[in-house]
Amino acid sequence: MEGKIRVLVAKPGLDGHDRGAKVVAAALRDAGMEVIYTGLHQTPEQIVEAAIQEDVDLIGISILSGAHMTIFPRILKLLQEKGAGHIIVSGGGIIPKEDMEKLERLGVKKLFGPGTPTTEIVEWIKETVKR
Amino acid sequence: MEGKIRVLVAKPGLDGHDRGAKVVAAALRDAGMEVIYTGLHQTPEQIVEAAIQEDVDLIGISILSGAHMTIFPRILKLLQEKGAGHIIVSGGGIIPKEDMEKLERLGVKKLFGPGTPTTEIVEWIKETVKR
Amino acid sequence: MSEIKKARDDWNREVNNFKERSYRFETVSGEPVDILYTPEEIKHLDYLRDLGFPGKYPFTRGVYVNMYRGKLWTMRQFSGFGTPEDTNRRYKYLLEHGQTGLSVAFDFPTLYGRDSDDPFSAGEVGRCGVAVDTLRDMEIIFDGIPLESISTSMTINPPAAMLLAMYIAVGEKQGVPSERLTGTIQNDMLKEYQAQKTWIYPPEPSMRIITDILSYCSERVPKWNTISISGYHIREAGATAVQELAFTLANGFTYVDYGIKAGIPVDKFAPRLSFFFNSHLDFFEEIAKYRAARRIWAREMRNRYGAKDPRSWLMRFHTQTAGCTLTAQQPENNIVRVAFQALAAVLGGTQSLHTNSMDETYALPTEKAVKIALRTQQLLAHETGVANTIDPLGGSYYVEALTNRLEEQAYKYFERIDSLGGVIPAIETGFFQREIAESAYRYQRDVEKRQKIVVGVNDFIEEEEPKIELLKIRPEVERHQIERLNEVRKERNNQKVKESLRELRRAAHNGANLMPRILDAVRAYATLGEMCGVLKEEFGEYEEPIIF
Amino acid sequence: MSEIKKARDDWNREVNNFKERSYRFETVSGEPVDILYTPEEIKHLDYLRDLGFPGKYPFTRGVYVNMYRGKLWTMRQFSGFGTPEDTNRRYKYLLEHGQTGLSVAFDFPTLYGRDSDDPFSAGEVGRCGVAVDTLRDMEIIFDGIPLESISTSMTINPPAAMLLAMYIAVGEKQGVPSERLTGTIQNDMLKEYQAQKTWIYPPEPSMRIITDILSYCSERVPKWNTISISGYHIREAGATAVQELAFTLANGFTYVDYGIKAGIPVDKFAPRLSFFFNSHLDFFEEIAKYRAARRIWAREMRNRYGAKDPRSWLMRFHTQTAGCTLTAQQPENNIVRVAFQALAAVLGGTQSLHTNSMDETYALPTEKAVKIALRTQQLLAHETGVANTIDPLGGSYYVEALTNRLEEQAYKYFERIDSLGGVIPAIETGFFQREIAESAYRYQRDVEKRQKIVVGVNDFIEEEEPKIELLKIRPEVERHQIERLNEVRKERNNQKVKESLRELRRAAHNGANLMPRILDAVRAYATLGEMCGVLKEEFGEYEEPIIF
Repeated sequence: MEGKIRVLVAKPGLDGHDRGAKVVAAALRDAGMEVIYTGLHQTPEQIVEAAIQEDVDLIGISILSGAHMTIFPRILKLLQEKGAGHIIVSGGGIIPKEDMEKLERLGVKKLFGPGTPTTEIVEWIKETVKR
Repeated sequence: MEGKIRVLVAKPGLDGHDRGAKVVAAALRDAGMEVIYTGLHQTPEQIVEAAIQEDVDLIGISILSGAHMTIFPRILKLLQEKGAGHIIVSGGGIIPKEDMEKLERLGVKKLFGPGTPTTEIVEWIKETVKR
Repeated sequence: MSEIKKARDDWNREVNNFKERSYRFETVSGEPVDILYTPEEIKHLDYLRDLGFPGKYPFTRGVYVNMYRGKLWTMRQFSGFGTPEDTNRRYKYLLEHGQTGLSVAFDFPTLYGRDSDDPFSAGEVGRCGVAVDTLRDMEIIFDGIPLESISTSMTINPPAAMLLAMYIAVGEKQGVPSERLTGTIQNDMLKEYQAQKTWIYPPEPSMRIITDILSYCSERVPKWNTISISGYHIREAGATAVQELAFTLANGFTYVDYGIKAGIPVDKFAPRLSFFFNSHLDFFEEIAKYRAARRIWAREMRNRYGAKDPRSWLMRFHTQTAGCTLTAQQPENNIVRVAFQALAAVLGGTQSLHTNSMDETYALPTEKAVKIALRTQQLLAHETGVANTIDPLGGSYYVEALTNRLEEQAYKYFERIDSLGGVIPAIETGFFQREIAESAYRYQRDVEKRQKIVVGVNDFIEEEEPKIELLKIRPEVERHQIERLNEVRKERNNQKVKESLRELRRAAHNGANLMPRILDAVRAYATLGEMCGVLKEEFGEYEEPIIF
Repeated sequence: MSEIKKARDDWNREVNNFKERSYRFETVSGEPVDILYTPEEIKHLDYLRDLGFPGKYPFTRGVYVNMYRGKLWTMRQFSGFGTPEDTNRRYKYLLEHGQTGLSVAFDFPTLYGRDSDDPFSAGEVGRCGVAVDTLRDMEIIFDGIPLESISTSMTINPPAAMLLAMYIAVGEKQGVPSERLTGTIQNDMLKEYQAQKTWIYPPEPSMRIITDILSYCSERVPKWNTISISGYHIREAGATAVQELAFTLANGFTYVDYGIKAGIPVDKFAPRLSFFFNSHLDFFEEIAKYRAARRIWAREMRNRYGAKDPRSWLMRFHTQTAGCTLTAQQPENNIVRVAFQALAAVLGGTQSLHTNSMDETYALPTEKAVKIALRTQQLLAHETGVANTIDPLGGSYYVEALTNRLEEQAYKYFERIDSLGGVIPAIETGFFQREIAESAYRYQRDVEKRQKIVVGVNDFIEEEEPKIELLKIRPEVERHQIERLNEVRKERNNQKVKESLRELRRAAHNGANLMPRILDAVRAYATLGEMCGVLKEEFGEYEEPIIF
C-alpha cells in the first residue's frame, strides 16, 4: 500500500459531543494519517458522499446519542449501493455491548468503547487497512 | 398485670460490642421497666439462670458476632427444660433476614434489625408482655 | 511574617533532600501545585477586600448572608427520557424521594428545534431526553405537578424561547400567572458555539432572541432565571478549570453587553442571570474555581458595568458533577467520584446541584442509580456536617492561593479574548474551539502516558465485564410521539397556527420582541419545528469552522 | 484586625435578621458550630508555634516532611474470615487489586485466647475473622506472602504477645529475621476495658505483658509498632470525637508512664507507638481531631516526658472509617459515607487507611464490596488531587478554630482523669464506660427525635428490602478448624510443649520477660488456649463493673 492511510472521522446525527471525535482525529493525524473531519450533524448520505469523494480507506463514526442502530446500517447500505463496499466502517461511542455485536455482524468492522486508548485505535487502523 | 415489666438484657458469647445492648437497656429503664443487664460474655446457661432468678418477663439478647443460630436455640431449649417456657425471648443485632425467620419459627418472639428505634422496642415489649 | 518566610526557606531546603513520587504534581487542569502553602503564599490577601462576608461584596464566601444555614442547596436531578408520560412518572418518583426541584432533559430533536417526524430526528426521538413537539407534550410532562410550588430548570438553547413559552402556557392552564413562575432556561448560545454545538441560527440573531427574552422576562416573568451561563459543557468538551471559568465569565459579560446595548438597564436583567458550572475531579481546584468566579463577577458587574443593585453583583450557580470523568469500567467507582465532586460543589457554595448517576456512561440512568445519586446529596446535607458553617475552607492557605491563581489566569484569558475583538469574533475564528480541543487532547495524552491515572481505565484494570442493569428506551417511543404529533396537528385550529406563524415571521423581520408572538403560536399548538423553521428562514443557519 | 472585628460585628447583627433552618447546628459529637469563621476566631493562632511545618514539631500539619508527595498512605483493608486457607486467598486477591498492606481480623475465640474446641468458642469459629489456634494456622495464612516486603497489622489484644510470636516464627521459617519484620499489633488493653471489652486478665498484669513486649521489641523487633493506641473502638462504642481524642491520648500517656516505670528509656519505645483513629461522619470535626491529636502528643512527649528523639514526638496513625455509621438500609449509601470519611482521614494526614465495605452491617464483606472500598482509596489517591499538597486545609478559619477547640476539650478530660487517679483507677470505677454509654444514648435519642438525620433510617426511608449479595461463612469451618487443631496436637512434640509452658509459667511468676518463653512455646506449636490458660491461672481474670 502506498501513501498515507486516509480516514474520514464523522459525527452523524444531532449529538454535538465532538470531544471524542476530535481527540481521535488529532491522534490519527499525529500518527501520520490523512484525516478528514466532517464536522457535526452529518447525514449518512453526506458521510458516504464525503468518504467516496475523499477516497478514504476507512470511516470512523463517533456517536453518543443512542441512534447507532439507525445510523450504522444506513451507512453500510449506502456504501454498498454506491459500489464503495471496500471502505471500512468503524466507530466508537456509547454503544451497549449487545448492539456492538449486532452491528459487527451487520458489517461494521470494529467498534471501540469509551476509555479506549487512541494508540489502540491507531494500531488497529494501521493493521486493518494494511491487509 | 401488676408492677413493672422486668427485662433481662443479655450479651451472650464472645462479642464485646455492647453499645446496642446498653442503649436499649437505658431506653427500657427510662421507659419505666426494671432492667437487669448481665454484662458481657454470658453463656446460655448463665443467661437462663439469671432470667429465672430475677423472675423476668422477657429476655432481650444482643448479638453481633454471627453466633445467633447457636445461642438462641440453646436458650429456648434451656428455658423449656427448666420449666420457664413462659419467659419471652427476643433480641436484635446483625442477623440476616432468613435467619431471623428461622429463629422466629423456633420460638424467638421477635428480632429487631439494626437501626430500630428504641421507642419501637419499648412499644413492642409493653404490648407483648401485657397480654 | 518574615520569620515565617525564613522558616519556610529552611524547610524548603530540607524538603529537597526527600525524594518525591515520580508524578507531576499539578491539578487535573495542569495548574502547578506546591508541596505546601503557608501564610507566606497569601500574604497579600486582604480579608475585607478579597473575602469579606457571605452575602456581601465581593461574595467570595457565598452569595447569601446565611447560606445553607438558611436553606440547603436545591437538589435538582436533570432528567427526562422517552415520552412525556415516561418523564412525568420519573419526576413524580424523584419528588417522592426528596428531590427539591425539577430539571428537564430534552431529546436531540427538541434541542435543535425539530419535530419528531423530521427526517433528521429518525432514531433520536426520546432517546437522550424527553421529546417535545407542542404544548400538548409539556402539559403531559407537568401533569399533576403544581408549577406554583416547584422550580423547573430547562436545558434548552436555540428553542429556549419556545419552551419557556410552553411552560408559561402550562402555567396559564394551571392558573399560575407568569409573574409567579420560578425556574431557569439555559438559553446560553455562546457556549453552544464554543463547546456543546447545538445551534440553529448564526450568533447575531441568536443574541437577538436572547435579548428579546431578557427584555420580556424582566417585565412579565420577573422571577425566572433568563440565562444559565454555562461552563458545564465547556468543561465536558475538554476545557481546563481555568478555561471553564474564563470562557463562562466572558460569555456572561457578553450577554450583559448585549442587554445594555438593547437598551435594558443592567439592574433590570442582571439579577436574573445565573450560572452553571461543572464539578470535576480535582477537589480543591473546583472549590477555588467557584470562589474565584463569584469574586470576579461581583467586581466586574460593579466596577465595569456600574450595576448598583447588589443582586446584579452576586453570582448564583447550579452545579453538575462531571459526566466526562465517569467510566464505563467498574461503574460503582462512579458513585465515589460523584460523592467527591458533590462535596466540592457544596464546599464551593453552589445554589443547586445535580449528581450524576453511576450508569450514565452507558445510558440514561435507571431509577436505582438516580436514587443513589440523590441520596449522595442527602447524605452530604444531613450527615456530614458540611452545611453547618459557611465557606468552611475560607482561609486555607492552599484554597486561597489557588483561588487567587485561577482568578489571575482567568484575567489573562479575558485579555486574549478582548484582543480578538470579543467573544463572538473569537467564536467565528474558532479560538475557543481550538483552545478546548487542545486541552482535551493534552488530557487524553496524559491519560495514555499514565501521567494521569484513571482508576479502572489505565490502572487497577479488571478483565470482567461490569454487570449493571440499564435503562432501555422502548423502541415504540418514536412511533407514539409521531402519532400524537399528528393528532395535535389534526385537532388544532390550523388557521390560527398559520396566522400566529405569520406574526412571528413579521416580528423576526421588523425587530419587534419575538416572545409575545412565540407565546401566541404555542398557545395555538404550533409545533417546535414550525416555529423554528420560520426563524431559520429569516435568520439563516450557522456553519462552524472545522477544527481539531 | 480590629477592622475585621467591627465588620464581623456588623454582619452578625445583620445575620440575626435571617431565619435559620430549624436544626441545632453542631458537630455530630455535639460541639457547637458557628455560622461563620473569620481571622477573628483564630487571632491567637501563632503559625510557627501552633502549626509549623510538616515533619517538624508540633507536627500539626503532618508527621513527615514530604507526606503524600513522598509516599501515599498505606491502603490496608482489615480482613480475615473462615479458615486460614480462606483468608490466605482473600489476601492474595487484595494484593492483586493494589492493596499495599495487610491487616488481619481474627475470630472471637482467637481474640480471647481460646482454642477452636473450647466450649466457649462454639458457633464463633472463623465467623468474624480468621481462626488461629497454633503456629500452623499462621503458616497457612501467610503462605506465599513474603513477610520481608509486606507490612502486616494484627488486631489482637490480650493474646497479642502470642500472635506476634507466631508472626516472628513464620518469619523465621521464611528466613526473615525479626529485626526486619514490619507491622503492628494492636496490643492496647486500656481501650479494651473502656470500650471494646475483649479482655482476659485484670489491668495490672495486662500492663505487665505490654511492657514486656515493648522491652523485647525495642531490642529484637525494632521496626515493629508495638502498640496501636486505638480510639477506633472507643468511638464505635458511642464516644464523641472529643472523648475519642482525649481517652486515646490518655491511654497513650499511660503506656508511656508504664514503659518508663519498667525502666525502658522513653526514646527507646516511644517511636514505635502508633495510633488508630476512627473516621466518623462529621467531615471537619474528624480532620480537626487528627490535627489536634498530633499537636497534643508532640507537646506532651517533648515537654512532659522529656523525649529527645523527634520520632518520639510524632504521632503516626492508622484510620478506619466508622463502622457504626453504616446502615443496613439502602446499603449503597454506605459507599458514599465511606468516601467522605476516607477523604477526611486523608485530609487529616493519616498514615494508613481501612475503608469499610458497604455490606459490613450485614456480614463480613464480599469480594465485590471490599473492592469498591479499596477503589475508593485509589480514586482518592490518584484522581482527586488531594494528595498533591500537604495539609490542604491548614489555615482554614473553621478548621483551625475547631482544632483548637478539640484540643482544649481534650485537656479538660485529661484533668478529670488525673483527678480520678489516672486511667486504670478510672477504668476500675467505670468512668470511661459511663461517659461513653451516655454519649451513645444521647446520640440514639437525637436520632430518634430526628435532631440527627440518618438517611434511610429516620428520613428518606424506603419500604423495599435491600437486595445485596452477602458473604456466607461455610458451616464446616468450625469442624475443619478443630480437626486441624487435633492433628497438630497429635503431631507436635508434646513433651516440648509441656516444658515450654512450664517455662512460661515460671516467667509469669518471677517477673522475667514473657516474650522469649512465649516464642519458644509457639515454636513448639503450643495452642493459643494453652498459653493463655497458663497466664490466666497466674494472673486471674477480669470482671467489669456493670454500667448502662
